Amino acid sequence: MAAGGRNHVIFQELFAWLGDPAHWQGQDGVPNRALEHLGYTLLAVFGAAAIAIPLGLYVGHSGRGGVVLVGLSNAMRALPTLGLVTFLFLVAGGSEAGTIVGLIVLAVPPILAGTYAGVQDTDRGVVDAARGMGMTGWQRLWQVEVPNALPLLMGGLRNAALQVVATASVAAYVGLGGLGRLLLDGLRVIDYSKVLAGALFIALLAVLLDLVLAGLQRVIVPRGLRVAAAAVARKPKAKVKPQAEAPEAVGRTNA
Amino acid sequence: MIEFQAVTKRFDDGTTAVDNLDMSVEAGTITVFVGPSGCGKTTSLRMVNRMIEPTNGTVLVDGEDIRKSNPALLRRRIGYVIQQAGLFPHRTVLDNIATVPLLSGWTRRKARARAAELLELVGLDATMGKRYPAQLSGGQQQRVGVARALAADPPVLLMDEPFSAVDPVVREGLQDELLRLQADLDKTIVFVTHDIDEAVRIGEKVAVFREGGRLAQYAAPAELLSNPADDFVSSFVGKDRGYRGLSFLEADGIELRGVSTIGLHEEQSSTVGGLDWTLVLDEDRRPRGWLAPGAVVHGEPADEELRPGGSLYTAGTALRGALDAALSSPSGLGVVVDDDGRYTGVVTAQQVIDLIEERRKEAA
Amino acid sequence: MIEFQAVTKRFDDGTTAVDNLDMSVEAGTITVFVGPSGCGKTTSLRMVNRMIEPTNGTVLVDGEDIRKSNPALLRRRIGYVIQQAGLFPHRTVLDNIATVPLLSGWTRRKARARAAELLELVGLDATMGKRYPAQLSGGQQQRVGVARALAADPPVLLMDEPFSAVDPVVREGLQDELLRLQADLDKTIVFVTHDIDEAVRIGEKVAVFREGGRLAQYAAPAELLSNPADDFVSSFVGKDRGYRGLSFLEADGIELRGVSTIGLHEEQSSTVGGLDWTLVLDEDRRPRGWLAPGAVVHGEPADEELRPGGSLYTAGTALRGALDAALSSPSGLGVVVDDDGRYTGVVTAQQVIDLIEERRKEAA
Amino acid sequence: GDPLKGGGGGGAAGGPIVIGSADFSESELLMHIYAGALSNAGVQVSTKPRVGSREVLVKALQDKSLAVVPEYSGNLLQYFDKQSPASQPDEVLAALKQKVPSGLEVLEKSAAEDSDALVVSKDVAGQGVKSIADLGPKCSQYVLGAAGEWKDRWPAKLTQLYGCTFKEIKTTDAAGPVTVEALKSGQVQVANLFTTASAITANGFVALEDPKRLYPAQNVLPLIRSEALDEKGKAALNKVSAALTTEKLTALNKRIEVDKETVADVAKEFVTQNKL
Amino acid sequence: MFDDISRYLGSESNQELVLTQLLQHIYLSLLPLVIGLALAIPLGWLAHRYRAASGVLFGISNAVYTIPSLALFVVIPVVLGTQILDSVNVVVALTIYTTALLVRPVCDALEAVPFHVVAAATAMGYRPLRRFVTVELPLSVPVLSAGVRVASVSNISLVSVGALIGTGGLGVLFTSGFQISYTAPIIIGIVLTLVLALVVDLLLVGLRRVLTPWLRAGGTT
Ligand SMILES: Nc1ncnc2c1ncn2[C@@H]1O[C@H](COP(=O)(O)OP(=O)(O)OP(=O)(O)O)[C@@H](O)[C@H]1O
Ligand SMILES: Nc1ncnc2c1ncn2[C@@H]1O[C@H](COP(=O)(O)OP(=O)(O)OP(=O)(O)O)[C@@H](O)[C@H]1O
Ligand SMILES: [Mg+2]
Ligand SMILES: [Mg+2]
Repeated sequence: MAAGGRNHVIFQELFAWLGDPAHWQGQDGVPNRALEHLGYTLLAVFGAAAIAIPLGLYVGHSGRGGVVLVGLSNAMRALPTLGLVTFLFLVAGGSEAGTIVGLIVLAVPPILAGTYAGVQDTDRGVVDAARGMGMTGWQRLWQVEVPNALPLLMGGLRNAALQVVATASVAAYVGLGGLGRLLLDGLRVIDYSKVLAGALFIALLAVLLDLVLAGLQRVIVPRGLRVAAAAVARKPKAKVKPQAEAPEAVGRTNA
Repeated sequence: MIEFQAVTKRFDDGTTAVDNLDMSVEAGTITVFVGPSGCGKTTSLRMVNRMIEPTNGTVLVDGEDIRKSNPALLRRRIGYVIQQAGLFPHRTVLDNIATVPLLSGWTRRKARARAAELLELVGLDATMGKRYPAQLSGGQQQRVGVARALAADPPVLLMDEPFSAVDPVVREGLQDELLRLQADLDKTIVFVTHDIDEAVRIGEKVAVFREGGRLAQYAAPAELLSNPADDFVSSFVGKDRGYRGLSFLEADGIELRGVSTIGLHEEQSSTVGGLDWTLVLDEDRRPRGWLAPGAVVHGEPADEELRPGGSLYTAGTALRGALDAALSSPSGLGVVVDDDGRYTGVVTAQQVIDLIEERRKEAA
Repeated sequence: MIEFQAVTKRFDDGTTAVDNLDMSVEAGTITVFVGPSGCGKTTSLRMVNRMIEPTNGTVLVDGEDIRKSNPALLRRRIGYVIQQAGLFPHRTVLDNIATVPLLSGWTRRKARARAAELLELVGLDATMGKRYPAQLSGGQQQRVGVARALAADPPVLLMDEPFSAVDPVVREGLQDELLRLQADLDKTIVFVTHDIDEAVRIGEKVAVFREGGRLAQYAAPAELLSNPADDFVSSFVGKDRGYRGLSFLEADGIELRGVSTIGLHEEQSSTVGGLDWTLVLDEDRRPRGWLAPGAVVHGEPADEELRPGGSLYTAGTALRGALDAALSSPSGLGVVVDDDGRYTGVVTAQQVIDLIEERRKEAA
Repeated sequence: GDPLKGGGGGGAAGGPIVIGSADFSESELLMHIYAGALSNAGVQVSTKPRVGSREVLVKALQDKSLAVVPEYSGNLLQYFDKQSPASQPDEVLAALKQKVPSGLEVLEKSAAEDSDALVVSKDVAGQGVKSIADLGPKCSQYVLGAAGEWKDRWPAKLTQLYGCTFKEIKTTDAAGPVTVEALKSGQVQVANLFTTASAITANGFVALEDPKRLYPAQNVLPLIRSEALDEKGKAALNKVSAALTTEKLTALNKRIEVDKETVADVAKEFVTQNKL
Repeated sequence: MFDDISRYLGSESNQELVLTQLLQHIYLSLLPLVIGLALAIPLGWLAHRYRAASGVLFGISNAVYTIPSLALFVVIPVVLGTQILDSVNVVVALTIYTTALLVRPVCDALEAVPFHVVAAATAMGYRPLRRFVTVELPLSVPVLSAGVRVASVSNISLVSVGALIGTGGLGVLFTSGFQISYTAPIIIGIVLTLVLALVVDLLLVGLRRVLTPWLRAGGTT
């Protein structure tokens, strides 16, 4: 097929692009764009976490408003990134803040869903026992529900991070920096090497960030939970996967 | 002591889970709540530590209305054990046990030391302390659950079907363990189960609940089996209750008889025992089987000659074992052994029946 | 007929689930596999319909090596019932039952008609046919499971703990139903359970497995209880085996006695019965309780006067019931009733013991 | 139309021909005007607004996704021949006709011109900057905001003509709101906008004069794929070019950008009024 | 703001524009959903059946998810040699995402089919393909439908990005509104996207109900 030969050329061009030192320097260079991209991502993820984690913990712990919350956060997933970002740009009079808010809005649902599901999924018997032993509401939240929610909560956070890394490239459309510039600018002049390089680095950034968060997850998720998950997985007939290992269960979208 | 005074619980959806319950649980005893599913056992239990608040009526613990105490503080004074233990999966066994002491403000060091003590008390190895719950078997988890409930030395212990998730053999071990513990600790224990066998085995008093959360009978197990209050109770306690009731009849007064015996490794020249059955014992005088009347043995009795014995009756235990030993023995003579399993005599079914009849007459 | 010839199953992870099994299951009988958890019962069973292939050895069904038949076709000729019934939740009861006929190419109409027939055979109402499995109780689901397995009229039926998920009362009903069905159908049934009571109740032959997948004993239930092959079997069949063994002793020859009776609604002027116990019957002559010797009754006996009766013994059934009736009765007199539950007489424990002794002597 | 053939409307083999536009509103307006004129001339048309930049448009004409797009003579020439010195309208058109790749062709130019222009904020203008020549020496103090592709086309020529090298070139968008906002907020001091843009007067910006013709003449004209249009169609488009003037175009832009009138409606009205 | 919106929608050509883009949006988001599901079922089955395959497949689908959609939209014509404005590009890209998104739910859904039901089917003499189609697949619908709903929402929101590469859909309203600093079309686009997602979601819920009559009968699988 002709595509084979064409692809060959494209990848040659891509390597040439990557080899050009001009693409690695200055404001438009890959390192700077990657740092900008990382910056937006962290800002958005932290911002979303600051909203979604307390809210998810509250709703999960108190059991109040769960249905409304789940419905709302599902609706938020349907928000089109491009529409949200352009709208907020215009409303915020062109400041970057509008766009960051857009990214935060997109990162909230997965974190919220993960946190809420994590608290909800904590074994009812365990929570009951905690209550029966005389733990107060706060003690139960911090000593039992939060530690048990961590696997799903971190799953939600990882989803959010992946999503924001991808979405932040669309934000280049309203003038933000980041690796999305390579995509959009490359596209305007049909410079496929540039586009491919952009895609490559965004994917790379996503993978790296996910690895870092996975590492963080290993550190903060109590060992006992991992042991428990492994014990479930080992049972030959219990083919059901432990929740803790399936953060994707909360669903993902991308941009 | 725990008192329920005209306690009723109606849930929001209209279900009456407990209906006008009036009973008191004596201090220092194991009281078992038993009954079919949905009859309000759990609800009654949980009203004691205010996990559920009654709709009407009053619950007193040691004479004090529990509504007067702060729920969290009340609960720290009441041990609580549930099915599948409800252990914290994210904490080690030792930290699980130390939970209530830590909540009550003990130092971590002291709480851990206490936890280690309790681990031993419930018969677990000290090395288990560092494991996580998922690394224990079901039975071990239940032991940890009990240890955790005992950690702050609460006078009252609530146990909701604590052993129902483990298999029958382990379960019996746990029941024995609980009885052994209680002999030392003398707690006021309320134990929920839906298994009548467990109830009569463990309880000093048994409360049978019927659907709709009403108390059908509250009595000692022997009384329950011999004298069920009504058809519901009698059908609930099951059809072997006559036989099972023998578990509560002491065997004292039964006279052990003798039978001719031979050692397993003693050489026998020819016919043994003539017209009677002969019991074969090993070096330690533990029964190994019977030789039928007129059996001819040269040298050691061969396996074909040896008829397997029936169940063994340990002297001093309840009549149930004695009757079964007699019924299951090929000779009709139930073999009686001491605590070490050594032969001490035989009994017949006739003796057991006579003793039962005698007791019945005395009671009348 | 099913034959296992030196059959061994080793799983990939090295577990030996079945070790050199040699046995044959007679045609037209119910054979029960029993043993502790993990002893290879399920594995043995599933090698019969090639759900699991043996590592070594040969399985023959009706004399034919099953490796010679296509697995799917073989399975359509072998009914299979498992715990929780394994019904298809997405199909109606009728369609569930019609599954194998449809697979075998019957027309839908014919398969449905057959299914409706079977529904009746297992004692379910025709209206149940349109329901989904989730709309049935556990016991009803199990009946549908049995009906489904019987649909294509297979000569062989494999049942893996079919009744272990339902509660004891329903379970006994299902066991009776199975025995009733088998009396008509005369299938070759292999039945797996880990409940020794169920095994001796249902099985014409019982195979006891021990850990590691070895056959410990293969015998008729009465033999198993009275003559366990070794310590493993005797501890597995349990400590009440003498009493339980009475289930296999017929009661013929036992002589019913009489006792003074009064009707529940008959007016009594004063003292009843003098020194003896009096049995109270209702209008249908069904026993309602006992009046103690010397009880004073004015008018109808009041509830306080009426002592609840013991378990009832249905005339003609095994001795076990007779002994329990006598032991559980406050009067020491076991009440005997006919199939309709009407009073026919009383027996004493003494009579039962005498009969047992007599039988034992005859056997010797 | 049949969405499965969404991109296959290059005309010629029956079916409607597709008219595309670049991703800014003036181009969209012209697209609608062309479409109106062609359909009045009996040609079956469909439209594909906001396809992207010139690079994308040309590519789309070549791979037969599109048949007609509105274009600007100078920039188009620059695109096909970076070295071309032509800058006067007729010169540019003549050069363009030669350089257009085979298969494509440009039709008659209109009088309407919409040139790129370097625009400065009021502040900078206040320092006496009226033309790019004034800006030249100070360029290194300023940040320019322009679309991504500007960087690839103009910096060398700008340096050569005016000795102007910006401190930084910030990528914004194609003379759209990002660029305007950037200039307004001071993120950039110089921006690349179009001379017909209503934002210039609205915000008090000043479009710098271009005495040395950095940007060549930018007459509006249709770029087409030759085989997609017959003579009748070409005549219709030439009629449009004859009717357009810079003033008219600026006025139309204002109605869209400031009064937020609908592009298609504005175009339709223009077509009717001018009997195209 | 409402004035703007009603003025915008007052124009007939705008109505026509919105309607065309809405239809295009539906087409571009739902076609990939259908194709993606069709591809994900066999792949999910592989993952369910073979542990090793599940590692590989889940790895790939996670990796696919790190590629931003914009990049995929742009790269696909290069790789496939399709026309640059062809809506096929968006369809292919979204199909890839949908497949990646659904492989795990399909696997989970098959795993959630009660083991004993499958064993019973085997024991009754079902051959594997027939068992899969008539037993496992219908029973996996409840779990699978949750995954399909997530995928439909995701697709509907992603199609908008296609506006940046010149394919239609409601995204066109965002770019054109943005160019002239006009929020009315943007709001209309956002609202229509949300409504579309909601309607499709309701349809999927309805479809699930039709496919699982036994659940309505009061049971749970
Ligand atoms: N929170 C609740 N809301 C409404 N009804 C409830 C609630 N908790 C329990 N019930 C109902 O109250 C009744 C008694 O429940 P409870 O849990 O006390 O029964 P139980 O005897 O412990 O049964 P089991 O043996 O099944 O544990 C049941 O009918 C149950 O359905
Ligand atoms: N697929 C398998 N792979 C590895 N080991 C298995 C497998 N299936 C069963 N086993 C092991 O083989 C042994 C026998 O299992 P089997 O299921 O036959 O026991 P069982 O007697 O039916 O027990 P239960 O009463 O618990 O049903 C067990 O040790 C079990 O863990
Ligand atoms: Mg309960
Ligand atoms: Mg089994």
